[in-house]
Amino acid sequence: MFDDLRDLYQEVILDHGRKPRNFRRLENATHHARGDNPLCGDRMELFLAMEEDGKIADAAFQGRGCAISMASASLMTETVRGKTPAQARALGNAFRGLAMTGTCPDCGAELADDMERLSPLSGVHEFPSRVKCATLAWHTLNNALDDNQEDARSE
Amino acid sequence: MFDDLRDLYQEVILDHGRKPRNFRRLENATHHARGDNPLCGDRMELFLAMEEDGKIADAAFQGRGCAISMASASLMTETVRGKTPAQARALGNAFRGLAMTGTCPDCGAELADDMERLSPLSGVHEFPSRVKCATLAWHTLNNALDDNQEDARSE
Amino acid sequence: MDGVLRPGFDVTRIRQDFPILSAPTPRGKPLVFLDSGASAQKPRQVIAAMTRCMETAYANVHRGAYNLSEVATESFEAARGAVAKFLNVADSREIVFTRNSTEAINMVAHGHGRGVMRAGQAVVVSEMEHHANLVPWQMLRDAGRGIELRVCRVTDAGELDLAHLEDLLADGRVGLVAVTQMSNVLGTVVPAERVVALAHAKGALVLFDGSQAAVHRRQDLTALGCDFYVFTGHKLYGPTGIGVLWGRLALLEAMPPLYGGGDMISEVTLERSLWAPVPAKHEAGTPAIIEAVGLHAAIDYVNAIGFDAIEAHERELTEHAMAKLSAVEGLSILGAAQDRGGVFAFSLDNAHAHDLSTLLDRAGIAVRAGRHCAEPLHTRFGLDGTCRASFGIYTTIEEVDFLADALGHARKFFA
Amino acid sequence: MDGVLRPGFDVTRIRQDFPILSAPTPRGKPLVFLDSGASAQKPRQVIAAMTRCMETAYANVHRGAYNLSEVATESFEAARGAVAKFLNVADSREIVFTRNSTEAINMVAHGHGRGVMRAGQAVVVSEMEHHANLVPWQMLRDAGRGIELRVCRVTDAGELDLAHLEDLLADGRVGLVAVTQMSNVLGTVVPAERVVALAHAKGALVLFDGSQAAVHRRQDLTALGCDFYVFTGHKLYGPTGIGVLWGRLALLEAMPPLYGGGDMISEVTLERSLWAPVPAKHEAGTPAIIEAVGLHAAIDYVNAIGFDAIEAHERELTEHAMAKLSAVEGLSILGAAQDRGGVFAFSLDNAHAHDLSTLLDRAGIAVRAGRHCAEPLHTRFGLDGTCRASFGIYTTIEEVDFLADALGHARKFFA
Ligand SMILES: Cc1ncc(COP(=O)(O)O)c(C=O)c1O
Ligand SMILES: Cc1ncc(COP(=O)(O)O)c(C=O)c1O
Repeated sequence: MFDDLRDLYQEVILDHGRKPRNFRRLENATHHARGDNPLCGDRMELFLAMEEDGKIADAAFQGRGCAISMASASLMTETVRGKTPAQARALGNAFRGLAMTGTCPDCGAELADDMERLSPLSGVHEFPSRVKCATLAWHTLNNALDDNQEDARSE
Repeated sequence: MFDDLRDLYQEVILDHGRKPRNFRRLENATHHARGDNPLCGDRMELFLAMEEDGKIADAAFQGRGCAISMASASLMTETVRGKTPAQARALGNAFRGLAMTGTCPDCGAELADDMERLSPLSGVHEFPSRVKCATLAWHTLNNALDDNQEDARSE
Repeated sequence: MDGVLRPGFDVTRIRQDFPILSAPTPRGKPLVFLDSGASAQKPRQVIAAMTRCMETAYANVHRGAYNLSEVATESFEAARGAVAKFLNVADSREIVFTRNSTEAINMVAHGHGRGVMRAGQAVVVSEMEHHANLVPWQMLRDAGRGIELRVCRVTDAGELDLAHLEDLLADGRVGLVAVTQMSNVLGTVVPAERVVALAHAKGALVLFDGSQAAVHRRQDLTALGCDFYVFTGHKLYGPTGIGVLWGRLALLEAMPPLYGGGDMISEVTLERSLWAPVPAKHEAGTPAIIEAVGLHAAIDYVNAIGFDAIEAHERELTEHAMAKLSAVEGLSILGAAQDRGGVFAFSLDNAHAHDLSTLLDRAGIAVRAGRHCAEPLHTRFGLDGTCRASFGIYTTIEEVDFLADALGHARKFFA
Repeated sequence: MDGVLRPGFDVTRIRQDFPILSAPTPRGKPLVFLDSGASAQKPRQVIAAMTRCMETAYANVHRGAYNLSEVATESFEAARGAVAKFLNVADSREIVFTRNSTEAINMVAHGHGRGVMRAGQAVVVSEMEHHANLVPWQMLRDAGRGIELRVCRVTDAGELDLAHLEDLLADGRVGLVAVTQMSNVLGTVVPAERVVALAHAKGALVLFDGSQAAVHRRQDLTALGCDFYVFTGHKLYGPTGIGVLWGRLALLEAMPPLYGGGDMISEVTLERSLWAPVPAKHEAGTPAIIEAVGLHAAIDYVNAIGFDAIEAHERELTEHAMAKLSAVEGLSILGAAQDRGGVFAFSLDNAHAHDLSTLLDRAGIAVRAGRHCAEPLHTRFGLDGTCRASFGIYTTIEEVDFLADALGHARKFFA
């Protein structure tokens, strides 16, 4: 009945959605932010531990939400590790483009691997009201990097 | 161009509208009320002098308004003189019926003469927004008889 | 009247009145619209009435002395009369047109709450209120006027806890009980007469949020004896932009106006203004004329079907849905009130509400996902959100079956 | 887009877009509708857009995760975008949908006036305000918050007395100048840039009541530099039930919300609520969805004609009317501003305005009689009331001639 939804709910998504990776508090977090999607009730708390060299040493999150938002947060924490804030933000921008359009024509070679890993979420672009679920984690990441204490909102 | 409006603006109306009778303050007034039709800006002040026997000895008014409201007030002051409050109210009720429907099937013999005098105003029933102009004076009369200090309004 | 309905209830015939139900859809699947509780679809009679108004009888109201304006004023005021009859109240001056229920409740919270209630008094709401009947009272509480807000509990079955209501009323300081007459999440129909009796016995006024109830049950406010009542046009198959506040004449007269402007004054100088009589006093500015005409047509439409038929149809749907949905593995329905209407909030054990609604949408089924503007109720039941199916006069037994079937498939999809 | 208009201005073609102009009338006389200043008629493009919304794309907005709700949300938000473009402002979050101008002004009087302004500050209005832009400020003055109301004089020619405005601003205590951009009685177009310059020089914000101006002149708020702006849909050939408040983002954010309810909160517990970001914060409850779509169509419609053409047509009509009406014996026109639009209030020496409008109505001419919700202005000119003829894009030179002719006959009738 829902076979054509396998594009959106790929096995990776369902798996990360059910068993999100890095789903814990980070006791040694240096950065931290909350994210909130009031429409569907997704809520998350994101933790980052930065190295002395300014790179993201560790990323983890906690929260509740739909399969898309949980999977997106899970994949994000895996992907940003070892990145500088600037790299992480650039990746977030590229991902937002992917989530909204389904492709990322501007994604150069240096983003290719990471985008590949995030690509199972590209199906979301066909579901305008679900794009926010996929991008919430990345909005929250920006806020954490900004040390912004206001809740992130995916609009 | 406006010949069919001669029913509404009969010569009597235009005459009373231009030269209203009893258009003055009554220095010996025992009762008094204001009337107001906010939609068209008609405003009047009505004065009554009651006799010891409870009859209306004199009635007069001042104010500004359209031909219909001025003529109606003018004719009213002429008609209520010598009447008891109850008679004046009954006449007012009958007149409101006339203004709204154009006829007064229930007007018995005792009202016949007075209604005859007021009948030039019956044309107003075809102009729903003008009925209030014709009835304002009579609403104000009721308020004066009630000694009601609130402004009368023709609704 | 065009579109007079046959006596009895013919859902096929009714569906033909709603153009959207046969409009093309993105993937060609028939629309199974189960979100009428958020906003109902519009029958062609309503669309036609609005069109007719704009094409033949439109002008601003209350202002012009010319024929067209008189005609428009008559149809606008006829709508007010139709609403009064719909609620069975005698005096149509007690009907104030608003934008929606939300505005109507806020007007009471401002006009009565800030304008008439005194420090030390309390307002009672319940845990199952729509935000529209909660937030305005929180704002009143927080306005620094010494007005307290008390919240009546909801039982595990999703019913208003009347014993708790009695407790809350006991000290005689409650000025107003403002509760929903039918929950937009649980479907619970509140025992309104009991609430009025309890409140009045302790000197409290009663406001019912009839946003849901007025759509599903015949209303007789004269018999009910409440003091304020609100409903919203767009849920009653009418247009957006129009709602209703009913209040007892003396209460509406005592309320200071919230907005100033044209039509609501009888005299204006630069120094001061005199308010016009009720309801004009509470209707500043050009009202929603075309929408009032549309609401009138919507009322005529449901009246022509008749509430006996509407209630019977809904009872049948609700019982059927209860049976069918209970049988879906892993599905739990929120609330189990004795007296309930055609609104079902549910969760599936292995799917988030938002994911579930995306699946159902693919099957052509429109349900809402989230907290349905009733966040405290979800918190009370420990839920982040639910899906909600809500029925209208055009909902069929087959659609309910289709929903149950799709839910079964959805559970497998996420397994 | 259906109904694309030919370049240039073809009033015959435009009239065909307005069904009411050829609808049957009670006495068979063609409708000469000269009351567009009170409310304009609706072109079929607007009616069609509303119908299309209800027949194919209706659901509640911002709430559902299903396709139909997404479609409805998109068209609602597209309307917001169209309004932003219409006013030439960059950020559509600055557009708040209201019921009408009256509500928009009252929201500023409450939110900014009571919520942000401080005791000792003053608001300036003018003698030629519509009650909608006077009464809310009187209510603010009378709210016991120490806010003063100052009234800028109007010259005998019916222009804003800018020297007086400077005087009123001199002490630097004025927080807000709230004036009409075009008088609904005198037709006067206010020198808006000058007003902004004078006010800003003294630290005062500026609100323009654009209810009339937005219909007749192209608006560019970015160039104008005011701080708040309001207009109303039904005068712009759109539906009733929808109006617009524009305000600078920071101002809208600083304003506490007036109404609480659904859609305007981001988090609600029984204890407290968090407001949603602007504009949602100021749009509690289900908005006027169908009406926003209608307003969008109205904006598209006037844009397709183009303001160059609209302004040229109006200039022609206005000059013609000025010449023709001045020639009617016994007729006097209120005001003689240099810059004026197509609105004429007049009196005949031997007829009361109300009697006159009844006569004109018999000839099929719809004009308003009374004080046009501008009682202080009439008081200032020593008048009980006037008749007012106001033009729309469908008004013709022949209609103006017919009016002048009828006025001549009316004078004879009452002679
Ligand atoms: C200058 C002016 N301001 C405000 C208004 C009020 O508009 P609305 O009644 O749509 O709120 C009007 C129209 O009546 C007007 O002409
Ligand atoms: C119970 C209840 N109250 C109030 C409302 C608010 O209605 P509106 O958004 O039309 O003001 C709703 C609908 O959303 C509702 O279901």
